[in-house]
Amino acid sequence: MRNRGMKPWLIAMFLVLAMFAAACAEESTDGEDTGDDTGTEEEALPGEGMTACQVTDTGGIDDKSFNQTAYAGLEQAQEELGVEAKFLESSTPNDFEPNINAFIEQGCDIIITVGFLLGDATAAAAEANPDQKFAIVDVDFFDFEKGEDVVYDNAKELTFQTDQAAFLAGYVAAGMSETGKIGTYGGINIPPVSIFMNGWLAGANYWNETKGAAVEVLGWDGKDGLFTGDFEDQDKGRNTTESLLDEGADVILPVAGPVGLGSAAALQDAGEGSLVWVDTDGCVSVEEYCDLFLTSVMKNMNIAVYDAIASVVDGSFEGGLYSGTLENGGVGIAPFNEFDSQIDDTIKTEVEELQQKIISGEIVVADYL
Amino acid sequence: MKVELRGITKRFPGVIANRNVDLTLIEGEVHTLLGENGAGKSTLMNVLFGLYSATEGEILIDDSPVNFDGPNDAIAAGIGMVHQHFMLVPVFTVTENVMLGVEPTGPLGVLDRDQARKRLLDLSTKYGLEVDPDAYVEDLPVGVQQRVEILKALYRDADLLILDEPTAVLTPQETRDLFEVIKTLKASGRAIVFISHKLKEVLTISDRITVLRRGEVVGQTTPAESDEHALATMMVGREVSFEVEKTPAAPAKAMLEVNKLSVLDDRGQLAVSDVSLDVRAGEIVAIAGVQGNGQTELVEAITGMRKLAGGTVRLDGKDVTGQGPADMFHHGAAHVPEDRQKHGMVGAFPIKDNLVLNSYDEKPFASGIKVERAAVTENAQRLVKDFDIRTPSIDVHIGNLSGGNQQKAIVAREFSQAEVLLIAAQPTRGLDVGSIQYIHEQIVRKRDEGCAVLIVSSELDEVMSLGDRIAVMYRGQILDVVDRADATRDKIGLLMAGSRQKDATA
Amino acid sequence: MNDPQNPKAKEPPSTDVPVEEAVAERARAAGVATQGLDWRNVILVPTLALLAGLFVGALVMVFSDPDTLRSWASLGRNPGKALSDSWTLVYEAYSALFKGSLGSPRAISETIVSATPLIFAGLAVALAFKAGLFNIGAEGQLLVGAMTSVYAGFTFDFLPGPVHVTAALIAGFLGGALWGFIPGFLKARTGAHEVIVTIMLNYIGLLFVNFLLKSEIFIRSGRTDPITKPVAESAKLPPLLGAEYRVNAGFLVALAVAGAIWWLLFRSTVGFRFRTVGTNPNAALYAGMSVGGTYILAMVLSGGLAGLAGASQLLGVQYSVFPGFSSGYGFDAIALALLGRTHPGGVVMAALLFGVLRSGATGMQAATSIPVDIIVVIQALVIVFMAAPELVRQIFRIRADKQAEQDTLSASWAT
Amino acid sequence: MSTAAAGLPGGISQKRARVLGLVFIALSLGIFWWFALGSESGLSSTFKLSSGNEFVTVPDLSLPARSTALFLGTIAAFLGGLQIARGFGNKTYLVLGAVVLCFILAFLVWAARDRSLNMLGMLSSTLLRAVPLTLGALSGVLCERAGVINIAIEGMMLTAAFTGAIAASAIGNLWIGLLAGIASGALLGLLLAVLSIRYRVDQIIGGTVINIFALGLTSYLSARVFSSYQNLNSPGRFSVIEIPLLSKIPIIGPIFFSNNIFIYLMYALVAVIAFAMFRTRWGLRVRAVGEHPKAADTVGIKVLRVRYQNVVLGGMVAGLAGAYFTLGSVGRFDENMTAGRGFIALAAMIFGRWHPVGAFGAALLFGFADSLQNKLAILKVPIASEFLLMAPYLVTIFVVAGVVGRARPPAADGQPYTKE
Repeated sequence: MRNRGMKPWLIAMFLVLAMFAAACAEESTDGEDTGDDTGTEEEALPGEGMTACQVTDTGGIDDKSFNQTAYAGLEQAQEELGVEAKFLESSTPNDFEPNINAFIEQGCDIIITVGFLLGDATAAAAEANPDQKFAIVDVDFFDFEKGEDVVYDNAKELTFQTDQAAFLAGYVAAGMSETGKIGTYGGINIPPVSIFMNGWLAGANYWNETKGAAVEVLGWDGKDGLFTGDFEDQDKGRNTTESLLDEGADVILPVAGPVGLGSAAALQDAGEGSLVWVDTDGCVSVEEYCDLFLTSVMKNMNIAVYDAIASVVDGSFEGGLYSGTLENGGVGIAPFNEFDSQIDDTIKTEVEELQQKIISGEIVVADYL
Repeated sequence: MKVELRGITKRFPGVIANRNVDLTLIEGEVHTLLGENGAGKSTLMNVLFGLYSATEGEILIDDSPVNFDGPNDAIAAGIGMVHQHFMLVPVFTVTENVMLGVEPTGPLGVLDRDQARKRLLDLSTKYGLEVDPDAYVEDLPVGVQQRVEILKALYRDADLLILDEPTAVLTPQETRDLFEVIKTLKASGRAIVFISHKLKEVLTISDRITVLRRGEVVGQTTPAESDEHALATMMVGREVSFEVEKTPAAPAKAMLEVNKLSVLDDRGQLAVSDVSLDVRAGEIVAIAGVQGNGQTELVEAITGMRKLAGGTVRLDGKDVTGQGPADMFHHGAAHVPEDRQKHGMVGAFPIKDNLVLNSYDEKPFASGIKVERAAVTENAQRLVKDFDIRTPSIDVHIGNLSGGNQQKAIVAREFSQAEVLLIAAQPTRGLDVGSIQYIHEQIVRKRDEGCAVLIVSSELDEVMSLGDRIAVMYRGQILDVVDRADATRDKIGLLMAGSRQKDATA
Repeated sequence: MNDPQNPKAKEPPSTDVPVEEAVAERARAAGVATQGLDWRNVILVPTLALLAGLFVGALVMVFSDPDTLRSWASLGRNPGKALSDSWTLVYEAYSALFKGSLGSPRAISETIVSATPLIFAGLAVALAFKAGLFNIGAEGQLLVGAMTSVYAGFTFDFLPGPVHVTAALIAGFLGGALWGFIPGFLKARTGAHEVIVTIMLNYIGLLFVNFLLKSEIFIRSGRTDPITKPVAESAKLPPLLGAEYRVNAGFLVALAVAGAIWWLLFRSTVGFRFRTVGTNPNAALYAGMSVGGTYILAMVLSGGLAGLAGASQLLGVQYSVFPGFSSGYGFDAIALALLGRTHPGGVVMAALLFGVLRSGATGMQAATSIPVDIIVVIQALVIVFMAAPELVRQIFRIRADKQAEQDTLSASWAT
Repeated sequence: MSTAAAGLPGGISQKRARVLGLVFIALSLGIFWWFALGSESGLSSTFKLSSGNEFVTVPDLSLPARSTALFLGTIAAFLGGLQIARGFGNKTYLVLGAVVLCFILAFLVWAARDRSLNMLGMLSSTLLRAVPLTLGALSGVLCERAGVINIAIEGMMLTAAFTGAIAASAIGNLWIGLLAGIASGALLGLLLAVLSIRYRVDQIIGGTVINIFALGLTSYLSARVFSSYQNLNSPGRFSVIEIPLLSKIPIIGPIFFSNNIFIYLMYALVAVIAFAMFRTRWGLRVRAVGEHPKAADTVGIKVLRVRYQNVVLGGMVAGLAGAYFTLGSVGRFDENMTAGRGFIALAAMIFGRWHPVGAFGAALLFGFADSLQNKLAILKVPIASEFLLMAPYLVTIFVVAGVVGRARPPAADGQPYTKE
């Protein structure tokens, strides 16, 4: 009896293990040629021996969007500069501070914290460790109590005027909408999210103003709107998107990292509508849904992050604000890819013109909210 | 059909329940297993029914050995058992209960209720076991539930029917009805095993009697060759006197006055209606009655464990209606509960804590919210000595003691605290004769100290030997209160069956 | 519970005596077994459970590491390599884990910081356990407690330091207590099963807090994302080793509270009542204890302790509440209560152990890139082994102890 | 309750009936106050009822907001009055449903005033939201009817979502993924069964452990595996199957018959389990085991085997529910993606009184609350979505507290069975 009782439990345990082992082992043969080629070139790269470390927000490193784009910058630096890239995932906001501290202990040359929510933790760490270099994505340090901007010499603030690019996308979407309704939703109502939605709304408004049309934006009114509450629950993204489709929106901008994949699934099943992806060109990061992407509002974090690392490598690092704009290529819209043929040339030209007008300051996004 | 048990021994970890038991059961015969609580009767029958497997020995049916791997095999071999605690699913109908396990089915395992219902009705008519096949079991009175149990066995074509203490829950009238059914079954060629410790019943119904003591067969006899006294001696193993030595009562003023008390049971039905009763200092009032006639609810209501639906309770002249157990305790009332494991003790606590279970927050055991551990220990040492509780230490968990010693511990706690009133419900249930005698002595001693004592018992013998006055409960009412001097077994028995005094004397 | 058909009701079984005699026999065999601390029960089983957990955790690590798997795949060619690779992987991971949690003053400080809210939360669950209640709602109680605490923390800033901290802690206690009161009250009055009610209240609490986070009262000025105003300086728990380390006075409060709970449970009449109600509510009723009242009090205290967990985290570490403030402390708490055998001392030890795992896991991931979630796996395994001591005994072939008392909590949902 | 009369069985339910009647009146007043007075007169609410794909296109339904609300409020008030005056006996719950429906409809009319609302879309999204809840609740029904409490539904779903995704991606076949998901659910079911039956671990603790274990393991493995092998997390999804003809029926078609395989499996399972549980030998025995295991044992039913079998079956159904997330809904696994729906499923099971059909109904109600909150944000209704999301949890508390009538679980639910 004694030993017989053990069996089902052990079998269960081992079956689980075996299953995963099988799944992983099988893939590991595929992955071999891509995974193992570091260190083949022996030529010394400038960043050899340095480490660049990324702390993610709660979305995970493989979110096809936010964290992943930033990490692409690290990987590029690893490849081109020879620095070692590392990352720590934060599963909850309570992990931010320990994760940053763990990297400080590890002696990282630069710590890149990705996300607005890491702002407080990064500011505290930057203040406490003046010798440690930081770069933070999406945060412009600001002291609300004193009402003044804050700058740390050891922290680079990488921000992006994504509303400029979203403005263009909103304009195109308004032009492409057949129902006269376009939609958007966000993960959490925080500035780096709502700035997309502002641009989207402003672009549609601009379309209405110049064309005398009445395209309605569902899910965002310039202050509040539709939010899923996190950057994780894709099923909720799907649900939200279905609601938008039901109410007639046919071009949708999800600003919620991987949650947007739920939108793609919803659209695919519904067989209607199109999406505008964010952060990176959707046709590159989520190829399988390329036929759904009208375009993407690109927030080139990878470039900014790479530049920050490069500046550490060549010693030119300095703290302060970097703002990605249409002008400096920090933001932009992706090619229309599979939709290219469906879009009127007039719209394409208008977008070109708009882009120039925004760069020149003739059009200010906020004016059209 | 002939069933033989040969050399059956059943061991549980650390204890032998049956030792080398031989038993032969033949058709057309009522074979009684007689023995004290714990003599191993039920265990033996559970072995025969396939619920336990015997450690040693074999079972033969019609001279060929069989091996039962579970009740299924026993049922298939034609053995049916009516358990002491009914094995019926309360939320199922009678039909569903009867067919459970041997369901007639159509394609895909779909139940054929009609077929089962028809067969059930046939059996019910044939043996005079009247039931409504579509009633839910939980709505049926116990007597009818027992009929369902018997039908369940018959439905499975049982040739051998084991009835485990079937009369414990029946009134004398219902018992007579049951005996009629048993006779019919016997006449139809079935073998019956009748388990009991009630000597009179045994002598009435049996064809053959086997007596078990401490797991062993100590004798076999027939009603013709034996009598109550001989059976009792065989059962206990020595001369027993059922008489409790006591002097005539010297009742003083009424300590407990219950007036027009009504109580609901757990299902919201009226379990006690309009009961009035008083118990005087220095006397023992015994409440007799078949269990389930509201005694439990009555005691729980008096001791404050159950809400009253109406009426008043006065203790030592004070109105204590609606007060909780703690208040009753403060007024000097003590209570030995009916179910000691459920209510009387916390099995996982050491003896010393159990001995202050209801006085833990009183001086000297507590000051403020601090427990005075020295006082608790001192109290335990004293009580263990005074009441002869056999335990290696006062730190042993009470759950590890034998039933008799557990009951002694509860008696010790309550008797040492009773000042005005002592209530003891089924004080000797499940105990061996030695413990029974000891507890009876203590009860009488308490009376002689001037305490008012209220006993509830479904054992007629106990009621007769302890009570100075005997109150009989039937269907939630007290039919009559009889002085011991005027009480006879017949009179009390008839009252227990619900006949009023005037009918009884007629 | 009064259903006569209920097999759990401890009516005298039909086979009364054999069982009783068996019990008596066992008592005799046990000799003078005491209620005191049986070392086998208190130390050995948890230790073995932990070892078993770490071992299975190691297996999971080995079988999910692509490189090690490859060497296992070529086991035939080079059997030694598979084993040595596995050993290296596990050794590196666990040594990074322990270095990350105990290897430096900062690491130790972080370990204590992680352990502090766990002590409170573990005590919360353990206390309820003792009264026979399974409080799965520590998570929600913690959040609500954090909310009330943060409110006190940024509102009563006119109070002097020590008073303000105390007030904020008490506010946290009260908030959690309020959230604990609801299931206690419902259980006492209607018999609603506390497991269901507390699970539901976790979600209600979370949603309610999310709502409050966006409200005018709580939201930090200038922010649109849900985050509360920070607590005032005077409400912060003072650091123990200077501002450089995060370890703060919350730890001392936790130890003191653990001591107080121990006294309450084992030396006071309140604890006697809790334990009686917890092991045999029928006997408690018979002995004149108010069972319902005890449920309410136990849940209020339990919720309060969970609230303190939130308050200590808030006032000592985070200083404001935001979504995701409580990251599964409530579930850890269940593990802690089991691992600590529902004894306050055990809970403190277990919380420190979990603190080691939690804070070390970050270092482990940074050094070996093994994801931190492995510690959740280990924790779950440890509870499995703790909850099924028989399993541990079978694996390690040790004798059962004689007077084990098994808490049984699962009764029907609606009784 | 000091007199015997008040305590009589009839008295209690009569009192409850009165209270319920008052609740109805209160709801009707709510309708008048918020929804009728809250709608400016002259506005109308438009409900879209067609997807344009049916035989006949149903025209949009346009209702005058205020008078519709007044009408619905009057019905609710009338029913409330009747309830107080004479009660509805065993039809009380139907009436309760009707009043709640009036309230919800009035609310929708108010919310959609001067706007349009795609009713069809909302109903079909309700059904979709209900899929994992229903399947999870069925898992609970299977286990608890046999007397084993299963609060590990959440963990089983999460694990199955993960295994389904990884197996379907690795092998490139969705059906294999589905089977793998079901198998992993069965495995965890077996684990729960072994813990609670063999080792007699408290069932709630056992379930909690499985939940923690599943969350930890899937998070760990997804972080470990998916970060380096992203192609292992792209299983694809089951596509929509339109049932010929049926899917073309107006209103009903697009809601019920134009969905993916999971919905149809859900219909089938609800029907099959309901039938099997109450009409077959298997069901009778399972229920006997859950109500009175000892009685079942004495008639030769293998109690432990039935429990093992049912818990494993329950695990499989929970596994199906989990696979829905990755293979039916989004086509990708993410940490903790079940997000507590296993617990709502548990609530649905209780709300549905341990009956498959009841559980389905409850799941629909919860799904409705879920899909409604998105609509409200789009319609810019000034009600915090948090409160809407709370509704299922609050309802569950009311149910277990017996406010809406006491649910009665299987008598032996949660109790280990030993044969001595």
